[in-house]
Order: sequence, then C-alpha cells, then structure tokens
Amino acid sequence: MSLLSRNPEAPRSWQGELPVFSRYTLGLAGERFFREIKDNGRIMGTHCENCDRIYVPAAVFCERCLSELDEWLDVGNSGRVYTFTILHENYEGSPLDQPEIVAFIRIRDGGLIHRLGEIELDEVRFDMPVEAVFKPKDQRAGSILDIEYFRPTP
Amino acid sequence: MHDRVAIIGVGWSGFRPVTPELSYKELIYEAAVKAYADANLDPRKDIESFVTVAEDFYEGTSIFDEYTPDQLGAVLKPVHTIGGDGLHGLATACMLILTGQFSVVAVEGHSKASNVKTLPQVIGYAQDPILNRPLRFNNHFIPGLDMNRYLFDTGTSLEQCASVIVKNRRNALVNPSAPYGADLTLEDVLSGEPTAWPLNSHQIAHHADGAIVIVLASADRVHSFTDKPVWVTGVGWCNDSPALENREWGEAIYAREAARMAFRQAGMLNPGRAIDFVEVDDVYGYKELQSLEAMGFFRRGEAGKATEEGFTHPDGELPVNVSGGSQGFGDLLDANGLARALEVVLQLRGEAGPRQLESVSTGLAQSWRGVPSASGAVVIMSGE
Amino acid sequence: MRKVAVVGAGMTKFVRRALETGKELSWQAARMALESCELTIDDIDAVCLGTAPDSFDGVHMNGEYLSDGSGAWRKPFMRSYVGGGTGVFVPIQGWYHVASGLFDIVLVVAEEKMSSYYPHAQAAFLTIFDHTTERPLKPNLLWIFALEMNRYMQTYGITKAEIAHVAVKNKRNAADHPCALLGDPNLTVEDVLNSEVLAWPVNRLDVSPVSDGAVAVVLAVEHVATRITDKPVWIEGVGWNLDTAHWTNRDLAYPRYVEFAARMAYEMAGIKEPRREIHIVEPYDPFDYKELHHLEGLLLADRGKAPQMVVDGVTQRDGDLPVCPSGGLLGVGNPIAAAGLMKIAEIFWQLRGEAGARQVPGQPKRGLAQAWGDLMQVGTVVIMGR
Amino acid sequence: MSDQIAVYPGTSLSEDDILEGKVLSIHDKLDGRYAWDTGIAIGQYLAGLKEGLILGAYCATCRKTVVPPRIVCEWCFRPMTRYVPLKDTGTVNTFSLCYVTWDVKRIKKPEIPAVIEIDGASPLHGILHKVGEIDPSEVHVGMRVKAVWKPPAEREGAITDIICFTKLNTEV
Repeated sequence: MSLLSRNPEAPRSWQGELPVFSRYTLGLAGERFFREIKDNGRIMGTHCENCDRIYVPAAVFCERCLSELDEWLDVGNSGRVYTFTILHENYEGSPLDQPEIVAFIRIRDGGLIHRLGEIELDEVRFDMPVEAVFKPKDQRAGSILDIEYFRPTP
Repeated sequence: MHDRVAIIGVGWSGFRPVTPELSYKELIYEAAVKAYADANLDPRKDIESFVTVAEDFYEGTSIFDEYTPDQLGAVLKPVHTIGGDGLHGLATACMLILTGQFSVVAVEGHSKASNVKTLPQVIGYAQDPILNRPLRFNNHFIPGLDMNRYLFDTGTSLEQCASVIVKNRRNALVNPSAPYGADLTLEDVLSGEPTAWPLNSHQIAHHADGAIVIVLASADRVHSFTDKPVWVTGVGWCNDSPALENREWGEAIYAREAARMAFRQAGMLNPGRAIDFVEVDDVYGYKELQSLEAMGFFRRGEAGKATEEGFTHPDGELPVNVSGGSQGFGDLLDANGLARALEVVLQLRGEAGPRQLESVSTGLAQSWRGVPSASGAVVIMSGE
Repeated sequence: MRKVAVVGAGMTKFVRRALETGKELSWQAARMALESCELTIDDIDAVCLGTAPDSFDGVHMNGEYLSDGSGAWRKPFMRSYVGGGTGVFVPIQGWYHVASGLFDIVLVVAEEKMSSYYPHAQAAFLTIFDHTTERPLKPNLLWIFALEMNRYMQTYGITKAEIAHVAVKNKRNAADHPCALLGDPNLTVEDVLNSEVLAWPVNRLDVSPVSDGAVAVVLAVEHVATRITDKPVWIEGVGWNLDTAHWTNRDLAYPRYVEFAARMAYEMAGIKEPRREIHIVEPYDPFDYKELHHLEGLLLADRGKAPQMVVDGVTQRDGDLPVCPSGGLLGVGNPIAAAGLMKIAEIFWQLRGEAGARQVPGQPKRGLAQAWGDLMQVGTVVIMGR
Repeated sequence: MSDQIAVYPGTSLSEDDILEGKVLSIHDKLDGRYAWDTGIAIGQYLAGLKEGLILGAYCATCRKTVVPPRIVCEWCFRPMTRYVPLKDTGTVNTFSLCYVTWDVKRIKKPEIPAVIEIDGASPLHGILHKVGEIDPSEVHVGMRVKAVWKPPAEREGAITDIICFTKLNTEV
C-alpha cells in the first residue's frame, strides 16, 4: 500500500486533548423548571393541549406537534419506577465501591432519570411508587442535583 | 433522475482492537484503495462525490470533515460529512445518485476508537448537559435501563440474551476480519462482571479500529465497472426522541420506523419472507433481539427463543450476524453500519468464504448510533 | 430532475448569549418556518439539521441532542456538516432529500449556540488544526484569517482601507435587520481601521461577532410547492467542493474550491454569464476580506478586483450588484451554521419582495448564497430564483 | 427578516445576568484525551524533526515534493514515491502579527504565525510555524528564513523541536 518505509524508531503516537469548556444556560423552560425545584421544592410539567400530553420535566415545546407550551402545572414530587438498572461503574468507567440504583421515574407522560436511595438493591420493583428527596433549600443551586435521590414512598 | 443504485465496490482495513501501525488517514487510504480496485475505477476520474460519516469528539478534532478528502482521492470534489452512522451515509449516497446529478459516489466510515483514551467521558458528553450529565452516571446506565424494561415487557431471559453473544462470537471465529471470535458457553457469558445490571461486561461489544469504503453507482453506469453489482433496494432511517424522559424505554422505535421506510421502498409486503439474512445492531447483546422484533422479523418477545432454538444461526432460517456482528468484529462507532453493509455485500456476491450462506439473494443491514441516541438506519440490498 | 422550492423561512434573533437552549432555538426557528407557509410538523417528511462543531454547543453528537427541537421526532433525520460551509450546505442536503424523490417536504434547520463554549468560543478553534503537526504551535482562528488576508492583500496590492468598506457596508445594512446583533448605521472606514488590532492585518471590526441563533427553511417538491404558496423560490443550482486539508500546500490568495462549487451550481442553473444573471449575492463574510475573496471565487469579480467594486458602491443595496443586503455575518451575527442559512432566508425574502427596509430595488429575480469553511477549504453555493 | 413577521424570538442575556445569578447556569468540561497513532508518514516526519531534519515526500507522477510527508498523493491518488530530506530554510509565504493567544488572552508582544515555503519542496508548499527572534516590523512576505532548532537533547520528535523560523543572515 505504502511505498514509504516505516521507521520503527519513530514516535508511535502523539498525545493531546480536545479542550471543551462549557457553560450552559438552562433555557426558557429549564430556567423556570429548576427555579421551582430550587425555591419551592416542586416538580413542574407543561401540558400540550394539542396532543394531550403532560411533559415532565416542563418543556416549552411539544416534540410531537411543536406547539408552544405555556400551561404549567405542579405534577407532584412522586412517580413510579418505570425501569431501573444497577450501575457498577462510574462516569469514567472505573468500578464503583458501592453499586448504585439508577431509575427512570415515570411522572405523568414524562419523568426523570435519577438515583434511588433508602432502598436495598434487591428491593427495587417495576412500577414501585417513589418520591423525590430534595437537598435542604439553602444547598439547592438550581440543578437536577437539587434532588438527592428518589426513595420508596412510605 | 436515476432510478436504481448499486454497490460496485467495497474495501476495508483494520477491524482490530488497535491499529498502531497506521494513522487514521492511512487506515482510510488502505480501505479506499481496496474499494476502488474492487470497483475497477480511478477515484480522481470516476467518482463524482464523496460522503463521510464522523463525529468530532471521536476524532479529537473539531470540524473533522476538513481531514476527509486527501486519503479518499476526493480533493476538489463535492465532499460532505454526515454526523450519522455509516448507513446514514450510504442512504445519503443513494439520494445523491437518485437526484440524477451524480452517477458514482463513495461513502467512507471509520473508527480509531483505540486512540481515544477517555472514551466513556467523551460519550458522556453526549448526555443532556442539563438533565442527565450532572448526575455523572456511566453511559451504560442507558442500555441498562432499556434492557431491563425490554426483559420485563417481553419476558425475554438473560440466557436468551447471552445466547446472542455465544452465537455471534462463534460466528466471528470463521470471519478472518473479526478479532473477537470466541467459543463461549452461556455460563461464560452470564458470569461477566456486572456493569449496569441486567447488562454485564460480556454483553457489551469491545471497541475496534477499522475503516470501510463503499462505492455506489447509478444503474446506467454499473456495468461499466462491475459484473457483480449489489443493488440497494431500500433505505430508511429514523429518530425517536433524544430525550431520555420522552423516549419509549424497552423499544427500538427508530429501528421499527427505519425498517418500515426501507421495506416500503423495496416494495416488500412480507419482509420476513423476502429477506434471506440480516446484519443488525448487537453492540449490546439484547439489542439484536430488540431490533429484530422492532423490524418485524419476530413478534415481540419471540426473538430470544428463536435464537436459543437456532433460528438465527448461520444454518437457521434467518441467519443473523453471520459476520459475528459488533460482538465479533468490534464496536466500530459510526462505522458499524458500514461493517454490516459490507458483510451483506460479500454474502450476496458469494465472497464470504467459510461463512458463506447458501442461496441468498436479499439481505438487510441495520444500525443504531449508540448511547445515548435513539437514532438508526436500515439498508436493504439485493443481488438481483 | 425534480424541481425543489423554498416555501417558508424563519429565524431567531442572533444574540451574544441566548437564554434559550440549542433545542429551544432550533424549535423557535422551525416553528416560525412552518407557520410562515401554514404547514404543521405532520406535513414534514424528513428533517435536515446543520450545526458546526460540537465544541460550541458543548454536546457530543449534537445533532442527536437537537433533533427534538428541530422537529425530527419519529422522522428521518440527518445532520450534515462541512464546517463553516454548513449553513449553506444544509439546504443542499434538503435539496437532495427532495430531488432524489424520497421526500416531498423537508424541514431544514441550522443552529449554533456558541456562547456555551466558555469563556470564549474562539478557543474551540485550536482543535480544527492538525493534532500532531500544527496544534502544538497553539494556533487560533485569527491566524488562518490573518494569514489568508495578508496573502490576498500582498498578491493583489489591496489595502486595509479598501477591505474595511465591506465591514462598513454590512454593519450599516444590518441596522435594518430586526435580528441583527451588530447593526450600526453610522460606522465609518476610520472606525474599522482604528479598532483594536487583533492579528495584523485583522482588526476587531473586520471580524463578525460570536453569536447564538437558529434559522429554518421549508423545502418542497414542485407540485407541492405550488400548492403551498404562489411565491415559491426555486433552488436552481447547488454546488459544493472541498479542497485538500494540506492548506499550507496551496495558494491562499484565491479560493479555487469556491470557484469549483460555483461552477457546479452555475451549470446546474444553466447560468453562462453570472455577472449578468445573478442579481443579489450573499457571500460568506465572517471577516470583511472574505466577502471580496468570495466574490472573486464566485466569478462575480476579476481576481483582485472585488475591492474596487465595494469602494465604488457597486455592492451597495442600491448598487448594480447588491452584496450582503442582509448585513451579513459582520452585521447580523455569526452563529456559524445558522449564519449561512440566514443568507438563504435573506435571498428567499428578497426574491419574494418581503425584505422590508432591506428590500433591494428592481425586483431581483435571481440570488446566490455562499458559505465557506474548514481550513480555508470548502465552498458551498446555492442559487435561487423566482 | 420578512415583513410578514412581527416578532422574532431569541432572549439576549448579558454576562452579568449569568455571573450575578439572575439566570441559572451549569458548568462542565470535557475530559477528552487522545493518543493519535502517527502512522508511517507522520511518524517518519517526527523522527526527522528529532534529528534536526524537515522531511518531505515526492510524487513521481505529479513531480511534486510536498511537506509534511504523506503516503498518498492527494492529486493523482498514487502512492508517494519516496521521502525527500528538505532544507531547514525557506521563504515567508504569508504571516500575521497576532496579539491574541489561542484562548483569547491579549499579549503585548505579538506572536508571528507564518506559512513558510520550505526550500526543496515544490513552490507554494510549506508548513505552518512561527517567525521569531526578530523585530516584528521587519517581517515581510518573501523574507528568507531559517529554522531555529532546540538543542538535540531537548528534541522530542515534535513540530515544536523547531522553536521558530528567523531571518536568514544572507539576506541583505
């Protein structure tokens, strides 16, 4: 293929990075959605009248019909475990000391991805009711991490 | 407007866990030279447009399309890049030819996954930066959630998922291009390290490096290059919601809709009968079952049983991933679809060597873009 | 070949920092484009998205992330990119979707949220250079523009003052654009020449601003387009071309890849004398000299002669060949992919006589939009007519 | 704009809106680290730099010598014929005086990026590098320059083994 010769002494690889530093605004919907979590400990959704769906987390548009959504509602702080997994690796791919339970918690027609707490690994069930546990108000910053985890509804 | 499109040449290189002897450009060049020799053409003279598939973060280069033309013989030609799977690229090449503007178009896809030292973090940067990424979950949580719901909804067992792995890695033993061939038992697979239960480490394809180039031509030009064209009779692609909060967990909607589009184009009323063999997404073992069902080859919940019973084995009624699939040839990132298309081409031409299927005339390739996407494509090819 | 028309367009304001997420910007533009031609998302057969490097939005596989905002839910969806050329490429992508016969109506969206790269989007450009042979020198985006501009000036004996006329014209034009970030009706050549030297010969006001924004257009096949609107704007020709990545192995004084792309588009449109047959041009103007460079590559000016055209006022809105009547990237803003598609929207509105305060006189019949990108390497061209 | 449209969306924020917390935001950064295989041609190029040599490659079909070397000629798509040792002198094809670093910090003394046409390569064939050890006002297109190498012990097989190019003394 190549007429040029390989030099076995040549540097094999060149090391480098792709520096990406990001700052995200939360958007029209996110700004209000996360303010409600931060200030009031409330999970909000928006209703699409056209499709009769309630988006959680609140969205400013319906992905199905592209209508603008301006009907906001408090959807409560609980939902049901729609599906779950027991995660044994961290973000970087190394083993976790303690495996954690990650779930998609169905709330209305949407839901939230989050971890489950106050529950043993073998106790999680499909459709199990769970509720959000918020950080203390003074520690909330307006992010998904303002919810510490979801736990079984007592 | 051209009415039919055929694949007239294929070339590939790599398909190994690491390829330290070649730069990505040289890896692509090797695949291109083979494809052009196979198609019996000179790219500088004969190929009118080029399509590549790539994503910047996999390459470690922004605006990576800059670096695509030289090693393809594509300099000063209409070249563009699709941020998609190789099958999206193949569909794009078909569209370019169908406009009537171009007669011969080449598609390229590659993986240099071994050059990415922080692949989990790179893929993690595809998670929604506001809703999901701050949680810092390993990317496998997504197939973990999806697999668990799929098992729950369909009654598919872990053993059935493991039987996909056993089959595909065994298939890979007779594919000289596949580095991950292995003779495993169900127990071997089931005893993998837990990763995102019910997903374990042996159900996740290992990454590999490789490059694939495919040359396509319009019907009126095909026979000036080759006497063994493989016709593209249907292409389809589709996205479900990218939002983890809105998608259908446990279902491969993207595969269902992409297949419907492709079947419609191919005029197939009964794809199960019309298609002799398929190469489908198996980056996670359960995906093979889920995708087969989504495309309608099996009713929901029946693909696992069929796999156990040998229906999808090379000598079964619907051979699936005879190549060894991504489990066997490795996860080639966005080149996965082209690797599957390559196998379909080789089988239809009767050039698949020891794994050659008997009397096959129509095959299907399907792919998924991987975590966290809900995006996939389907291409149907026929030797006739 | 199936005839394809632009039938609707929409865009957000171009702003330095948007509150909206990239998804929301895409959605706003998409919804406006649909409303402008009284269609709904159900009418759309497929979606094409353009967004340039993922580094800006700060999302890997950014096309997937933006797909719901772009209206791609359960639809065939693809993202194309050719660096800075993407904004004028994505309507070409839409064109081949329709011209192929696979789809009748396609939504085309272009988005860029550059403010997500923090603190400054410019730094993202380090990584467009070759990782082994160039990046260790810590290059930045200004380098390539400054190197190209200097080579262009040296080759043809062009002055900075001549080039500054472009910035003045475009920023003044942009004062009439309701989405513009940097419109300035009173800007002078002296202002440009006296602005901060960033990378000689490039001064601050020679450069377009980092911006956030999105633009969308709707494309339809002939028989559908004529039902949707009585003022379809036809895509008469498209062209694109990519030169070698070895940019230090070729002469930067002339963009031959733009010429190749233009020739492809002219041939498809049946244009033999572009200088007579093209009535409005929106060439890519991320830096002021680029507009001139591109007018030459498009064969609308002789090599080295474009500067005289701008100095003589030929390229003013009421001149013989209006160039960037929108205000261009220099004036409206430069959210990379969105900026290119803005040029398509501008030609669409101009040819329909809907450009309001920016309307070019004389009922222009045919316009051309062009973008450029990568390592001074890619040209993308669309010719539209009514 | 269209005169058919009355209102355009898009909400502009100031930096202070975000810094003062009037608007919420999230920071993140990519941990993207790579080890790119150098391969045949660039591997040899780097090995040459370590020895104080700039290598090119010759295409017998196009009769062209290019730099850096590559295994295929992008013009004729034939394999490159052989490596060619080039001189470490050249001519400034174009340059800039840049007062901004890659990460947008202002500097007083400009960096001088330039395309240097390398002696021994075909006309217009050069590399990106920097001009240095010179008063910036002296730099001009067409200037003859010579590589300033790091001491051999400090070279690592990188483009930065050349510190910069500086004025060739023979120029009057």
